[in-house]
Amino acid sequence: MGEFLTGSACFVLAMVALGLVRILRGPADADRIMAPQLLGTGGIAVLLLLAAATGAPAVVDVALSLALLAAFASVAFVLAKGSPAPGKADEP
Amino acid sequence: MSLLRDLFTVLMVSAGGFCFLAGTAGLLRFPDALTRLHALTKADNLGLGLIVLGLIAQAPGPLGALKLVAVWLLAQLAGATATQVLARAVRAEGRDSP
Amino acid sequence: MSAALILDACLVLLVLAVAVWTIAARETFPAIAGFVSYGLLLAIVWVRLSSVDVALTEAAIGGGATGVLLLGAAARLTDRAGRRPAGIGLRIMAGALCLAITAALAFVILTLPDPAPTLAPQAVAGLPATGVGNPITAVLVAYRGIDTLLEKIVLLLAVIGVWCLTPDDSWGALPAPWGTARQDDAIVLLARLLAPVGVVVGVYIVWVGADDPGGAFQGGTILAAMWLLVMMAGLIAPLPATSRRLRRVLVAGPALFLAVAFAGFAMSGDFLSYPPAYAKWLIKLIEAALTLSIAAMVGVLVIGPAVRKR
Amino acid sequence: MSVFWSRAGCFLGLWIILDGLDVGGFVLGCATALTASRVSLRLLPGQGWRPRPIALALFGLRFLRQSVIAGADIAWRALSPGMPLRPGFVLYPTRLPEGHPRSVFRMLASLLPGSLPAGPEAQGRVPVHLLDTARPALAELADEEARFSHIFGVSQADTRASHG
Repeated sequence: MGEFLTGSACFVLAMVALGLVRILRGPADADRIMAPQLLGTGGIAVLLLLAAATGAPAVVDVALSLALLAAFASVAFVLAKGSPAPGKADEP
Repeated sequence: MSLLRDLFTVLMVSAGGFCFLAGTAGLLRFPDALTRLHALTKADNLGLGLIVLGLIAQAPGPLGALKLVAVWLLAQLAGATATQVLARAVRAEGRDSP
Repeated sequence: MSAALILDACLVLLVLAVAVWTIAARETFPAIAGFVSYGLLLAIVWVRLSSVDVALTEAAIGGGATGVLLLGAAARLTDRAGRRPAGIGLRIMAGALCLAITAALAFVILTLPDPAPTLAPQAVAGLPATGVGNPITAVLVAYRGIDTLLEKIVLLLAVIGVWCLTPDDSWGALPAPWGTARQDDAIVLLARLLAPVGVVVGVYIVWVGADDPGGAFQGGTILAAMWLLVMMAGLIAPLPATSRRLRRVLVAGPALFLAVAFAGFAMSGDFLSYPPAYAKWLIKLIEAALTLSIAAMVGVLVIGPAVRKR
Repeated sequence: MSVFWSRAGCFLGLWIILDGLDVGGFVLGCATALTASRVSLRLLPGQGWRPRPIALALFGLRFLRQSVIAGADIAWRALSPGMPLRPGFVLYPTRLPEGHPRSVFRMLASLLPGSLPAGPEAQGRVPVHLLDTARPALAELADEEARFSHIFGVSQADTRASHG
């Protein structure tokens, strides 16, 4: 069972890697802001599979932290794209 | 009983892996950022759900299984929020740039 | 064993590829997207290296604070410094320096004896005296407590450094790192629902750190991320540098740590030595106070100083 | 007050799921649950929503089914050689009151098959991005909205009337 679960983790990681290549290539930033979302979902899946494969329950806590913060990076990216930069009023 | 349980895990985790495959295929093939966003969030969310379902059968106890469900629920909430926020940002950028 | 080997190979290739891509990216925003991805991948790498404590730190920091911190820095940089590219001489110097550091690190790692020298058996052997079950927490708060204490004081100095960047006429003003003009109600709903859940998860990560992977830094960073999320949603205002409450929380952890360290003279005859009977509870008390201080420190560092008023 | 205690109970449940049933941890768990409940009540005051438990469970099941359909729908479109896509926007006139009900519904709608609320709404019309404009998306969304408002006890008002 452990071998199968590790293999599945490997497969999901490979899929995430392919998707990440597409997303980071852009060309617009609209694609790149999806990177944290892709890695969030995929990373949680990989970590849960690894936790079950190696029987390490503490790894589930890593997945839990990642799930809790999964939307945080997306929100930060969107706010940074959408809002005017601080101090912009300084410039003449 | 153990065999049946393992079979269930293999089936569900494989189905989850297939969803990640489909999501990546969508990311690579779909024509614009908004359609790619559909592929990313919906297929990967289902993939994670199926993998969690498969792993619940291997969980050490009821609390371990519920913890997996908690992780999945948090990921769903994050996915549902990020999708909308990203969609809005993608549209805003599309309008700004010629 | 083979599946694990393939997984590790994939992971190494992916991490290297994303690292190179991040360095090669010419613009700030793609580079930050690459760096955040890199951080999330590192969490998986640490799990594969059986360092779950570090993986938790990486997930909490990389998933939370890093992105916001870098985006804020990028926004300030483009404003202040303009978009003037660095000269060729500076680039060659920076490249040479990076190369030298990489070569030195590689040399050290490749010349390590096999097996590498380790203090792990001693660390585990001393655990009963501390009363905690996680050797990493024991190292951080007991064996090498002085390092952790000084590290927190360095963080405090960093906070003071950030505050020093406030323009004179804005001292006491609210930092406003995010535009509040256009609020997305999806972000607001997320903050309302997620923040209380994050409080439970953050405290749990600290609590579980006594015996399993986790601890004050990881939990504190999660709490900081929740504080930042609620501020990003515009539900609460950031605290100004003059806020007494904020300052008290910032100082609480290091101050308690220092007080216990000096009390060590009276209780067991040395600086930073815990009497064995109370060691476990003293360590937990210090961790609790440190958690709040770390959450406040990370939050303040990410928000940055107040900018000039219009 | 009862809202406070029911939320604290939920957070204590989450603590037990995370930490297990351990005596020392339970005390801290109670304190944490009370703190989390206070934070929650400050961020999201009780709205007087009275979801019906059984209906809520059924809605959850239906929601699960929808998210399976949504994923399968994407998988089919992404993997079929012809890639059947007819992307486009529709404006969906929601009848839910502004504020939380509308936000929560939009969040659920973002997980429905083929549709994705995108962009700021204007006069109660939510722009929804569709993968396939040939689907009767407006009717499907209206159907979901009716179920949603029934289960959460939110009245669907005519938005034009409520503005007036």
